[in-house]
Amino acid sequence: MRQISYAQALNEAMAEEMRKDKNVFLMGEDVGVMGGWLGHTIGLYEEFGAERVIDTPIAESGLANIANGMAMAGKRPILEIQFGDFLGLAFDAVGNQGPKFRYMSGGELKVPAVFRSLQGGGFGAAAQHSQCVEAWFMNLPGLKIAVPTTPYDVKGLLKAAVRDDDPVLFLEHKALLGVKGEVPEEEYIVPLGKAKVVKEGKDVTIIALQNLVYHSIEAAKELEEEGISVEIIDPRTLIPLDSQTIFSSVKKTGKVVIAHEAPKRGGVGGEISAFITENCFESLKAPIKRVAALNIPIPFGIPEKYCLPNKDHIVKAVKELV
Amino acid sequence: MRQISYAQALNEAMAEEMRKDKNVFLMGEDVGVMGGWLGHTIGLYEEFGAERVIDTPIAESGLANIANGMAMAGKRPILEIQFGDFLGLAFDAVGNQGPKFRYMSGGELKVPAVFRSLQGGGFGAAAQHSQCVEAWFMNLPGLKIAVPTTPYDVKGLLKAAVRDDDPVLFLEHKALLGVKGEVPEEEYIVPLGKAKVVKEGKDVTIIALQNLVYHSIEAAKELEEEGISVEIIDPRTLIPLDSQTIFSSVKKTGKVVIAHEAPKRGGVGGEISAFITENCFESLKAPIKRVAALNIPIPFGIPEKYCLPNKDHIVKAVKELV
Amino acid sequence: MKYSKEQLVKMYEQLQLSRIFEEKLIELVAEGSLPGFYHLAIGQEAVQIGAVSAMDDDDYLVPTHRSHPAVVNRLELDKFFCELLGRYDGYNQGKGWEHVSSVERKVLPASGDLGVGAPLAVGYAWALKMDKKDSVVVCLCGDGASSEGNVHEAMNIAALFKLPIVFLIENNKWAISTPFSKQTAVDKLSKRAAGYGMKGVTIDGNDVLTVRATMDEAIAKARKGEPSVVEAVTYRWKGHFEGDPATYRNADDQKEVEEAMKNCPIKKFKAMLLQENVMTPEDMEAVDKNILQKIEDAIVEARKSPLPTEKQTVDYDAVYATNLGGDLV
Amino acid sequence: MKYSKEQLVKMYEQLQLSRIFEEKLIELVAEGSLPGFYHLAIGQEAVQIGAVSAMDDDDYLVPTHRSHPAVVNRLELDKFFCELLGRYDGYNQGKGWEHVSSVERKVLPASGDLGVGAPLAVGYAWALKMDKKDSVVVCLCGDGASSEGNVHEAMNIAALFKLPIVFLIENNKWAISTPFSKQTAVDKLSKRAAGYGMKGVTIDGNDVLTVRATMDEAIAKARKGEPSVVEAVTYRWKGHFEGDPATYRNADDQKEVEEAMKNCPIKKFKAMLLQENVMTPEDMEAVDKNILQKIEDAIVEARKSPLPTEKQTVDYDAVYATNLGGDLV
Ligand SMILES: Cc1ncc(C[n+]2csc(CCOP(=O)(O)OP(=O)(O)O)c2C)c(N)n1
Ligand SMILES: Cc1ncc(C[n+]2csc(CCOP(=O)(O)OP(=O)(O)O)c2C)c(N)n1
Ligand SMILES: [Mg+2]
Ligand SMILES: [Mg+2]
Repeated sequence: MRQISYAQALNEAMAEEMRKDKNVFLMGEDVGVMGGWLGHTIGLYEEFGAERVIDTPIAESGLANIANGMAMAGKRPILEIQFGDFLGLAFDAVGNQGPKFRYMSGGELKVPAVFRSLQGGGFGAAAQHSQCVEAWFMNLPGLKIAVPTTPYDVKGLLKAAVRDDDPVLFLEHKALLGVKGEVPEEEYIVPLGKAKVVKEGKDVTIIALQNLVYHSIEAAKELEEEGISVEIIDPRTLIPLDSQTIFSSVKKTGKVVIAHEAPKRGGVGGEISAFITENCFESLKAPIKRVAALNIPIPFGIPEKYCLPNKDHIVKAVKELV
Repeated sequence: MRQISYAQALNEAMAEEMRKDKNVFLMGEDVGVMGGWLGHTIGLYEEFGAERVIDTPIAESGLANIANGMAMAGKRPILEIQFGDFLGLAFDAVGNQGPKFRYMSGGELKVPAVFRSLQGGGFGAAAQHSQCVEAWFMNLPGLKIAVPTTPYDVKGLLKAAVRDDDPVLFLEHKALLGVKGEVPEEEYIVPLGKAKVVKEGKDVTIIALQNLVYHSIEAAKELEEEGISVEIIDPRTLIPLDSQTIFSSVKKTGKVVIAHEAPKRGGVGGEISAFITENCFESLKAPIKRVAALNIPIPFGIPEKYCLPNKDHIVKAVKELV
Repeated sequence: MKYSKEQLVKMYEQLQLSRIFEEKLIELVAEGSLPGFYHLAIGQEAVQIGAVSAMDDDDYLVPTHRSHPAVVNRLELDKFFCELLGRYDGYNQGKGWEHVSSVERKVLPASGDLGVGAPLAVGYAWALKMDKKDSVVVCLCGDGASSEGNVHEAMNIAALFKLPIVFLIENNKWAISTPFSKQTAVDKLSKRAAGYGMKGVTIDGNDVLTVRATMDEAIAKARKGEPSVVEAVTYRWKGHFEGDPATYRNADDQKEVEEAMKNCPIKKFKAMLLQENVMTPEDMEAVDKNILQKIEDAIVEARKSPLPTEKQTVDYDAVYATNLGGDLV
Repeated sequence: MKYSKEQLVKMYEQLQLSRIFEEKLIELVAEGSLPGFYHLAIGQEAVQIGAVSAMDDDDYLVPTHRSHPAVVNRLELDKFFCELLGRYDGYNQGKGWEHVSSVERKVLPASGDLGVGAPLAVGYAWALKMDKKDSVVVCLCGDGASSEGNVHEAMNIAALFKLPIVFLIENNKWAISTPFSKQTAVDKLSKRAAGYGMKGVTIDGNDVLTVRATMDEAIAKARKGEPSVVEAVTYRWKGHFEGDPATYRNADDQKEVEEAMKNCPIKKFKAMLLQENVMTPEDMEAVDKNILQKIEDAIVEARKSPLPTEKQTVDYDAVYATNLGGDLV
């Protein structure tokens, strides 16, 4: 099968959905003429024009509320927030407005907006340009959250998100933009709410998000050499969370490591761990470990590595369990 | 000892700290002439004047950033955000700016600002005026979070927060304003980071926040009649979290219920549960249960009760464990 | 006179519906029938009636928390009462309350957060423009709320993209306990408009015909892609919500209140209608009686509707339009 | 001439320090020594030098991401280079980078989020006023960032509370790929000021003496509690950051760039200084040489400093001022 990058897959998803449905369009800072600040929207402006690939002023909160308003009116806007970190400015709009309109209208309104953003570290870009922010939005009913890992998934999930009638926070990881993977030419979607078993195994379950999936694959190789068989699960979406797939793996292995790049305290690892304990307690043979960033702001430059989790942390956590 | 209300205790804490340190002052919407929209700041304007009890325009984000700037300049502002829900508008300022300046300055700057807000349900005030929002801010390094339950604690913790040199998010529960309790005349503080054993017991540990502490006390009475002995712990602050007190209770009982008013998914119950599992796995005799709001926006009016947790839910959860 | 007899009578009816409706709310609050907070616009009716009477049926309204006059004139009375009483047969199954909305009636929801309405309205207006619809959005906004960053971002973008929207700032001189003088140093909020390259005007919000004429023009311009800001100056007679004793108002403020009450927009309009022989006192009485009757009937009707049950409340189809199952853990 | 020879020479030095410093950054980026992104103000120096030369030592600067000219003239060169190189002996232990700050030097931090600097600066100015200090805060802000809600909220509050602050909007006509015409429909950003009851002026930002004179006056007024907005119009010669090929600029834009480069603020100022016999070519050469030498020395010095170790990075005392122990779980 052809191999394309995460960035290309993302781009294709938007292009295909825009071709298919004239109500779909893209807006955000520098998404148009420039083709995105990391080149990930290149070609869309040329194909769809300034009315459907809209360069906006710098106004995250206003724009996210605008997207809600557009969606309410029947449009399916994809709003790009340039860095995940800036979602803090749009927190109310993304978390507290869009997701509540439907319920507060007694089910009359719907808000099919997608809030895309590039999150994560790996560029040494310091505390306000490097964060993974999914956990900020986990306690807000009405929202859905996707955290795609592979080119295949980013394409399929984004298409699903665009077609979904609810607001979806769609967090891409910027360190993955260049990663290549198999993506079919044919149309497909990846439904929201279905986890992926990245690799089967029997001794320990690793539930990993985004670039920690890649670290986990490396860790698994190393562990396998020592005879430890690891199963890796990528939830792909956090709301809804595919508890079936997670629970059945936990029931098999009885041992769990959860790995994400956001800080450990308050990260989604807590929710996933609690959920497993609540539902699979009898199967657990060891404490659930979390591998995550330290609870400090992300340092600038090279020292970033002292803060963020990597393969070695995963290997260590797994070894502590077996 | 004299009994005063939560609102009065809160008020006294501010008055005392303002008398003690001229750098302390209060600002926010309607905190001055009106004495707070729920009367909780009455008398402060009269005593300290318009320069230290400042009625502001309606601008949560700007104000929270302003408080950061003031704090950096050596002031100790207490900024009131009228409803906890509106902290979404100030999310960036409270979570992503104030807490990071110190680290990003290499330890040169400090930001001793207190962001006070009244959160929670009980008034039937619907999805955007009733939320408990502590979990929104749990994944942000550099911030401290207090969630006082009693008149004694709200006073002692607020005084500690004002004297703390870091930004503190101080979330009062509005349904507790009228609750009375013992508060000494003499000066005292309640240090951040020390949980309180509300009630000792031996069969099950309930870790509860704010008004769920009161529900837990009621539940404990009922359970005691059936011979179930319950220990209740109020963490009082979430960052730092007093793991010692929690862990030693868990080691004693081996059974845990965590209760908070915010929605279950993504609530701080997840973090606390994961933390316990990680550290006290050997002691756990049963799954950790979470009692919390449903994952729906809070309904308007009377039906609010179908969404929020109460004593009965706690009783039920405990019984499932023993 | 610029307006036909029919139009003038209509405005009278709309003003009186607003006033009588809110007076009824006061009664209902007093007797304990209404849960929650009710923010009355008594004394400010000319602003919103000037606006709604200028709007086409296909134009959209974005209200605030103090928009009964506009909203009650766009909605069906009984379904609106149901909503305020939290009943399941309300426009929003009793879940909307003061945040009531109705797509059919082109009333969009009032967010619980001040200032949010402005960008929401801009988004809606933008969608209308994309669809080449001829509709305009009229976005209400308080003087206090105009300090919010969202309003700035919204106005700038509306002007930049030439969207069909009118920002109607209802300056009632108060934001809860905070007088206008403590909200901003500018004398006229309409001056903000120039900072975005839009037109802005400040008008007497207690004269319904002035508001109407201004809104006629602003809406017509908006329809052609020229958004603008209209600041209508009025006064909040009562407390922030019904039941607020407004003790934060000092003696000078009280004098202002009295002045404002003398300057009642409805009284003024009535006098004009009588003087110009548009209506007789008997006509008016008949209108008023009819309105009161309708309101009372609607309340009786609304009271028959049940509160939402637990099942209707915990309804994931009302939370998610694409319900992917479970409680979306 | 309004300014003394000494003052004029100082401005020349400041302009040249800015230019030569940034040219050195280009070299360092090219050779791969500098991590991260560097936003150059080459061609815009007159704006910030006009401002910093007008500031007292006790006045505070709130920079943005494109503020090397202002910042390099307030900081010690070697400690600044350390910071940009991410070394532990930098102003902020290498943790600040382009967000460098120094309380001693009265340079406040530039947030990673656009627009945040405005309310931060307002808060600082308010604290200064409370303490009855005589200092003023000069808050830099880009044309693009001025669309942010935080800027609106900040300006309104500054004007309302009569705070000692000048908002200096550096309009370089671009925000990354977005030209000014796509950010707002207003022609002059200074028109925003009137919406808050403040004074606002738009000036030629390529003429350092115009900026200086305007800032002299604005700062003097701010010191008396009259905040204002100064928009200085200039042009961004280069890409958004060093290395950005700026392919989003079309042929017309390129022409604008060329025009702007012809209109170099330093060249202009030099010509004036020569013509008015303030400096000779030899004087200038000596100044330039001296600056270059200092920069090179500073780089050598900075390179001797180590990167932060793991322990220095994971330092909870640098996270919390009241460190309550552990990792504050
Ligand atoms: C973001 C936000 N901040 C604060 C509030 C609380 N609040 C509700 S109404 C109000 C005053 C609004 O004043 P104004 O905009 O002038 O409208 P008015 O009440 O005068 O109609 C305030 C502060 C809110 N609902 N949302
Ligand atoms: C809140 C926020 N949104 C977006 C960005 C990304 N960003 C960095 S600089 C920039 C353009 C800023 O333009 P302007 O304010 O004109 O400053 P200039 O770069 O021209 O100096 C953008 C969009 C950011 N840092 N913060
Ligand atoms: Mg008002
Ligand atoms: Mg610019």
